Amino acid sequence: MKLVVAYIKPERLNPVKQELFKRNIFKISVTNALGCGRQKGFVSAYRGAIQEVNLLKKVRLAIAVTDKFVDTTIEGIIAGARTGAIGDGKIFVMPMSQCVRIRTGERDNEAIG
Amino acid sequence: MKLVVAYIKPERLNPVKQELFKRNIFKISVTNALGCGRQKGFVSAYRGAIQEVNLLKKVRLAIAVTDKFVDTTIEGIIAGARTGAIGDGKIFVMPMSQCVRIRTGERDNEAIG
Amino acid sequence: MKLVVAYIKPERLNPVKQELFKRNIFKISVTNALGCGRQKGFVSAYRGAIQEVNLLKKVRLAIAVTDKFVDTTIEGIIAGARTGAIGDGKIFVMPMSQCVRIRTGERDNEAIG
Amino acid sequence: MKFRYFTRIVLLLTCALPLCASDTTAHDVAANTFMINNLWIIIGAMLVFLMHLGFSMLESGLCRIKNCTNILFKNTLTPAIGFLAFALCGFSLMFPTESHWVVNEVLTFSGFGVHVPGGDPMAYNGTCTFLTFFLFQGMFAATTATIVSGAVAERVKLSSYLIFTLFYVALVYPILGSWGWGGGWLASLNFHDFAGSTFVHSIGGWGALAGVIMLGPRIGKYVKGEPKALPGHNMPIAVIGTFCLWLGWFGFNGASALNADPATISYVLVTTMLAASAGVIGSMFSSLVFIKKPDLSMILNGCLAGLVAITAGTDCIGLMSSIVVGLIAGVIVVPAVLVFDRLHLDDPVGALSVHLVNGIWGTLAVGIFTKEYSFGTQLLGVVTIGAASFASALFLFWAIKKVFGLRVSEEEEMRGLDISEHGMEAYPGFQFFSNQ
Amino acid sequence: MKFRYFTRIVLLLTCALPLCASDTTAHDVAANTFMINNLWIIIGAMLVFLMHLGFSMLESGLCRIKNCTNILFKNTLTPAIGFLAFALCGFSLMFPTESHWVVNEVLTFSGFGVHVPGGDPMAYNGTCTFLTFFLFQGMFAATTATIVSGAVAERVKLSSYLIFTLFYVALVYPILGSWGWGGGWLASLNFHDFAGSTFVHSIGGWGALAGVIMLGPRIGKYVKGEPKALPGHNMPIAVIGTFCLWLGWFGFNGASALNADPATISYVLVTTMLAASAGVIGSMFSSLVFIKKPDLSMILNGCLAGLVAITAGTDCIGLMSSIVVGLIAGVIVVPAVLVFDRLHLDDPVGALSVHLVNGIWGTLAVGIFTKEYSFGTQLLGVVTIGAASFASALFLFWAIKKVFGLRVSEEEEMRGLDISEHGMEAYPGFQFFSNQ
Amino acid sequence: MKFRYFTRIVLLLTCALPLCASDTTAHDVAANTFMINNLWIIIGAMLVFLMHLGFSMLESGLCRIKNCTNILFKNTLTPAIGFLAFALCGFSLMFPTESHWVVNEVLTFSGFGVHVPGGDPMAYNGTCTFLTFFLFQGMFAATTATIVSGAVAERVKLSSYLIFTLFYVALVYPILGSWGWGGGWLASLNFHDFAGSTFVHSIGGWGALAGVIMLGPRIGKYVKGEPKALPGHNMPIAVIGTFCLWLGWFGFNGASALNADPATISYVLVTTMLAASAGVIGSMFSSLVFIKKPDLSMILNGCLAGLVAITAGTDCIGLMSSIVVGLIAGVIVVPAVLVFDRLHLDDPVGALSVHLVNGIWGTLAVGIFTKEYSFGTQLLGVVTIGAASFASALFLFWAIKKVFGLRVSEEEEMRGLDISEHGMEAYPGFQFFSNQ
Ligand SMILES: Nc1ncnc2c1ncn2[C@@H]1O[C@H](COP(=O)(O)OP(=O)(O)O)[C@@H](O)[C@H]1O
Ligand SMILES: Nc1ncnc2c1ncn2[C@@H]1O[C@H](COP(=O)(O)OP(=O)(O)O)[C@@H](O)[C@H]1O
Ligand SMILES: Nc1ncnc2c1ncn2[C@@H]1O[C@H](COP(=O)(O)OP(=O)(O)O)[C@@H](O)[C@H]1O
Repeated sequence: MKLVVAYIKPERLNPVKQELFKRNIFKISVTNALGCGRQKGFVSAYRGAIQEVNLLKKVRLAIAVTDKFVDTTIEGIIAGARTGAIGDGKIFVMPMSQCVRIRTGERDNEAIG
Repeated sequence: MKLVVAYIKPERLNPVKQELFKRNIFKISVTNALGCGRQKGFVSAYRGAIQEVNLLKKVRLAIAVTDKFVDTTIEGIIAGARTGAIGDGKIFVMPMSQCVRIRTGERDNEAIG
Repeated sequence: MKLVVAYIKPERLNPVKQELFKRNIFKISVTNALGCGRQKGFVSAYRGAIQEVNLLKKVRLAIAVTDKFVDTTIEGIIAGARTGAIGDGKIFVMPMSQCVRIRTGERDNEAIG
Repeated sequence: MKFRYFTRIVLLLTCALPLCASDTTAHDVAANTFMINNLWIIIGAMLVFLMHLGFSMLESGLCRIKNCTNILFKNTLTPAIGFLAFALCGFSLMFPTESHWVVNEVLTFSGFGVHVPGGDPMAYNGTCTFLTFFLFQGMFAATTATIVSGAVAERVKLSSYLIFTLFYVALVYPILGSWGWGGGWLASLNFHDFAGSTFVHSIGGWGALAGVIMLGPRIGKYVKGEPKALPGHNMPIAVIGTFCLWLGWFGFNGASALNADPATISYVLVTTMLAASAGVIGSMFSSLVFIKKPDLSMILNGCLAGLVAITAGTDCIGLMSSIVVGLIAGVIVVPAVLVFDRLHLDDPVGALSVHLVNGIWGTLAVGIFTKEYSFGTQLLGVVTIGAASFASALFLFWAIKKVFGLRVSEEEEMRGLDISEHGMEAYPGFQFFSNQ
Repeated sequence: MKFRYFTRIVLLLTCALPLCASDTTAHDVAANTFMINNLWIIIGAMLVFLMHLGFSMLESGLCRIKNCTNILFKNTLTPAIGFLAFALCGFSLMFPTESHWVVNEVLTFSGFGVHVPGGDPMAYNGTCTFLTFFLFQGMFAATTATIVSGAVAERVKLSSYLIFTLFYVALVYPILGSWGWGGGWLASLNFHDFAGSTFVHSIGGWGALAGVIMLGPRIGKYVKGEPKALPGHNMPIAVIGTFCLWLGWFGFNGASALNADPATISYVLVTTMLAASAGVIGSMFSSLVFIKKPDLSMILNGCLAGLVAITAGTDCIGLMSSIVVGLIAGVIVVPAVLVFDRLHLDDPVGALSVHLVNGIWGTLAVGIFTKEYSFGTQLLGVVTIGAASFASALFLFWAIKKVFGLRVSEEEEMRGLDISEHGMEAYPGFQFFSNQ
Repeated sequence: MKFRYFTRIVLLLTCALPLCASDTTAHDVAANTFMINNLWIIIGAMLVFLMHLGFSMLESGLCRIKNCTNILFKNTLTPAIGFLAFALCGFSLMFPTESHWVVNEVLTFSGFGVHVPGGDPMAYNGTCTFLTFFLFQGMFAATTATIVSGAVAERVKLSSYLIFTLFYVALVYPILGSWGWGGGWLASLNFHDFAGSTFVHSIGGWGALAGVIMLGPRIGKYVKGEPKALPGHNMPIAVIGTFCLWLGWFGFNGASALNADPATISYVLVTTMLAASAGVIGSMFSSLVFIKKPDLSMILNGCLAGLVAITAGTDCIGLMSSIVVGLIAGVIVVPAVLVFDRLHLDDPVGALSVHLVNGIWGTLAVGIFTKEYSFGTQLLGVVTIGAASFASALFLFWAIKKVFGLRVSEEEEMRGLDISEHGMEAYPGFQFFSNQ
């Protein structure tokens, strides 16, 4: 099993969700995040004083999937999140050793979906 | 070492904390999250217009533990979070290769607790 | 590749960012978090009633790096975050099996930086 | 039709001037006095209206995010229901027409609906038209229900609260009010409650107490008997609320003179301002002593405590004494909050400590700080009005509980009334921790 | 120079007193009446000013976080631009000097700038000084533009909106207003719009409709033809806004009498309060029926709907009828919102349903509920003013679109106008989900 | 005791009417004039009170989340402490009883506590009762301290600020005020400051400057000499604050006439409104020029700048000139903010640029735009009052620093004053980034 984590642009969340739904991936967890990357942020001003905004608003997705779903998931995320502009974000895939459904106590493959 | 990550219902946070404390697990990190799963959300309305709320409020726990504590941790989370209703959440266990305490620079088993 | 996750004190975020920048680590994702650890929180009061604040404000950093950068990253975080007081936080390093840049579809080492 | 109006009025005036007979003039002078008095009472009514905004903000600010929309909804409906209920029924239960009583000095009723007496508008009571008086009284009436609203917040069913409001404003408040302000038996005994420490604030406070008892505390408020903090979610709006109340009180007390006599209204406004200021200071020190820190919500309560306390005697308590009255009110509001909390009477906004405790204190203070009014009579008023309003409120809540239920389900309460009663959030888009 | 003033005035007074000739006295009595009337209109002007705070809060509360600063900016500028534009041009287009018309009863103009007529201040219109009248009218004028502001929010370019405001307040509102309040042809036909259901609210509402049509809906509002919810981000400030409007309306309607006659102003305030209360109640039930839940934003709209509707006939509609007028206004505002939504007329705050629909309803209600005014004339006024204001607004928006563009770019809209137009956030530090 | 009152008054009136002697009538006419004047000043006092809500919201909105409760606490205490301090000591230092001076035209004192002069209330100053005057002045006094509050926010110790307020309002403001409004030497020189550009705003502004200098900038404000942005956390409440101040200013300026003379008060309100509007417009353009974007917080400052500037000459500056005065005020407020920032004078809310700079500009503008008052005298007033208030404030802050310390510890400042001084948050439950 893998945990697929992605940082994407906030306004791409809905398209990503739709693309994942199309691919039968319905279970997602989402967190608010800020990111700093190649897209280096901008210098703003408030009352004339400099304000370096180098943490841009992002959204973090976490999706636990069985190994064979990893590629579909990545593909779905890319399909929804890619705009081609800098700052589209990253996907990180991490090994996961256990998965438990709290409600039933089911484990691993039974619990993941 | 493992990182135990759990997405639970927000109102179960306090019970979970208590169950973990009982089991001598005192160190937890918590993040606000939204989740979508089998509990498919609801269709609400604002001024008569449709509002599909399919991201429900959840809380994300992250608990780093040594391997032998993994089961106790899972059990504690389940004890606190289970209501039996859909949406109780999931627990994901991920391998962790290092752990460092920033204050002292201690590593791994010394740092984790 | 590894995902370095750190929970630090919010006011140390800027120093940490600077220390990482010095070490040529520019890509970071940040999330708001609450933590409970040795720094056991405090008992406050509102209108005379007890309010146990045992979840303190923390910030969660996630930095994906190639294996050889792991130590530099840890060192940078420590340089920026250490105050010597309890509650400075923890660093967790997790194995990462894939990394994808959404914009280009590049993978792994090409995608990480 | 603005501009056209003028010409007519100019004509009227120019016609009127040449007459100049001193009879006419004397009448015109009286008409001017009447206009000024009337204007001040109109202004007072608008200021009392502002208090509804004050209550809305104070109460929603001191409750949790998840119930904020619900409180706003209740507080927007309260003046609407309150005013209509008072207009269509309450007024006629409160103010006897031509001194006619059904039961002498205890019960009056002159029918449902608004009945504007005919004839010269100046004849009604000499300082304002019937409708001005009606407007002012209607604004007052609705405040009584609002006081209850804060105390029962975060767990009461919307519909049940609205039904309670309807009956409390249409029946209980006016009948009890008629005993004093309608010229009933308490007035005959020389009971003095200038602007409503008893008739508005205590009646509201007793209603609140009944509600708190019948509902029980919010889930999570008492854990193993210990009171826990459930902090209010928005301090700036709580402060907006307090300032609106403070400002509105100048109309509440000032226009209760029912005339704009310079000596009276300036006296009333100064004592009001002194007592409120002293209440703030008193509660700051009290907060430092009792809870070891300067709690903002406590000085907001302290300010209101001072205002409630001076309300009964704002026209007759000495200037220095008004500082004392306010100071004491501010000092006692803090331990009062703590005591109610220890008694497991869960009152999210401190309505009991502010309106009930200080409504009583203020009414008694008239007996203590003035010569004209006896402490005994003041106490009698406190006790009888208290007993009657508490009993009525208990009965109302009991009846509503039987018929409709009073409290939302545990699940709804945990989820918050905003989602469960209204299907909407107060701050969509904002992120907050929702584990409380 | 405070204290010094007194002595002079005291001298003046003590000089004046001994004369005591009844001529002098009669004049003084009239001067007092004048002072009171003038004072009430001044108070009215201040209350109308408060409505600008009301609109700011209601509109920003009912929009999304990312456009909040922008709305606040527009609403702070609106009274400033509106008042100056009206002062320097509009006033002279609205109120003929010495009944002088350029085109009889259709167009008047007496030059740019503020021209204070000389002579006795009491001569201007008998109840207030020229400048008091001017202040009151200036405050009114700016509200018309504010109505548009809410409907076009979240997508209109700041500069384009400001230019629209400038022309609408400097030209359209005053010319149309002169037909009624300036004593023009509608006034001659006995068209009755006491405080502006038509002249303020409908003109504003038609402007809003033109804006909504020219701009199109917000991105994401209609997905495959289905209206989607884009919830307002801050309910407490929306409630603050509504209460400020409600309170301000007492001045809007009350001081439109242009005198402080006790019978008139108390009547006006009571009908205003009754209609607003009934609007709240009506919209609550309507909301329960049409959208199956008690929607807070709907009862805020309902309250304002009742107020808009009573505005035309607040002086002449019966007390019970005013409840009916308000109730109907509250009931129809909810389906009106739904219908506009189905028509893909995207109006974030419900300005069309409140000001346009109920401006029309209120004007017609005068013809229905009173004997003095004919339904036909009322309808004629609604149609002609409607056609003229809608056409002018369409033309204005069209011209601005040609020259400057009306709408921000898609990217700017997605990012939010706060960042893209102002480079700042409304709530720095707060975390919110920004995927809407 | 409402209803009972009537009957008595009706009796009084009906007794009074038949007399009809023209002596009596003349007296009654004067009594009516007195009532109206008194009423307007009462209204003015309430409007000035509203400014305290304005300051609370503006200041808390323009500061960071972590200090919000603290600012609200300070601003709730300020009117309380200010009013009591002025009542018990300041008033008697400001207004000489029967023109009695301790040091001629420089220092007066008639004892601690409130001493209501006996005799005919109309005898005190001919337009209002002693207590009305007292109330109005008391409300004014407290605003001076509030101005300081904003400038020293986010780092000053609560207790030290409160002590400063106490002395500034009890001693400094009244003594300096007596030179002008008490009829002292500046008044004798025909120095003109109608409603307080100098006596309120400059005195407050100089106090703020002293505070800013003694405290130093907030941590993180200047990094390597460069000013950094520490954005205010809540724009809607900053706008609420500004509108409350704007509205309150109509009372501040209007009732400073100390009578309700229609010509005077309408003139004052119109110039006030024109200058505020022009200030908004001026600062918008200035903001576009100097900082290349329409900054909301700058137009809020611009609005207040226009208001501060017109305050001195609101009764005598021409209508068109008042637009110019406001426009210039709005234009200069933006570079003023930038200059203070470059000078490392850290003023979170722009109090120096608004109150100090424009208090001076407004006072001088009287000398420029009118014939009656000389520029030289105006300048003399600016300089002497400036020197005296700045020196006193510096001394006060220095003394408090010695005895109690002025500033919270670095750790407390980083954590935020809400937690460290009050142990509570302003928005419990909301999530925000707390790394600033
Ligand atoms: N190595 C990394 N570790 C953690 N987060 C990253 C990393 N690289 C990118 N991110 C996240 O992805 C976001 C987009 O990355 P960025 O470099 O700006 O764009 P792109 O991937 O299109 O070049 C960042 O804001 C950050 O949140
Ligand atoms: N595969 C998954 N990946 C990420 N998060 C998940 C996954 N499955 C469940 N979750 C999280 O757990 C929450 C509860 O899951 P849900 O399927 O609704 O209930 P249950 O586990 O009781 O069937 C979801 O809202 C989501 O936050
Ligand atoms: N085992 C753990 N699992 C998850 N988070 C942890 C763990 N240990 C520490 N943390 C995080 O680190 C923060 C600081 O830890 P704490 O024990 O208080 O200080 P220190 O590491 O200096 O002893 C905690 O608030 C929590 O967010």
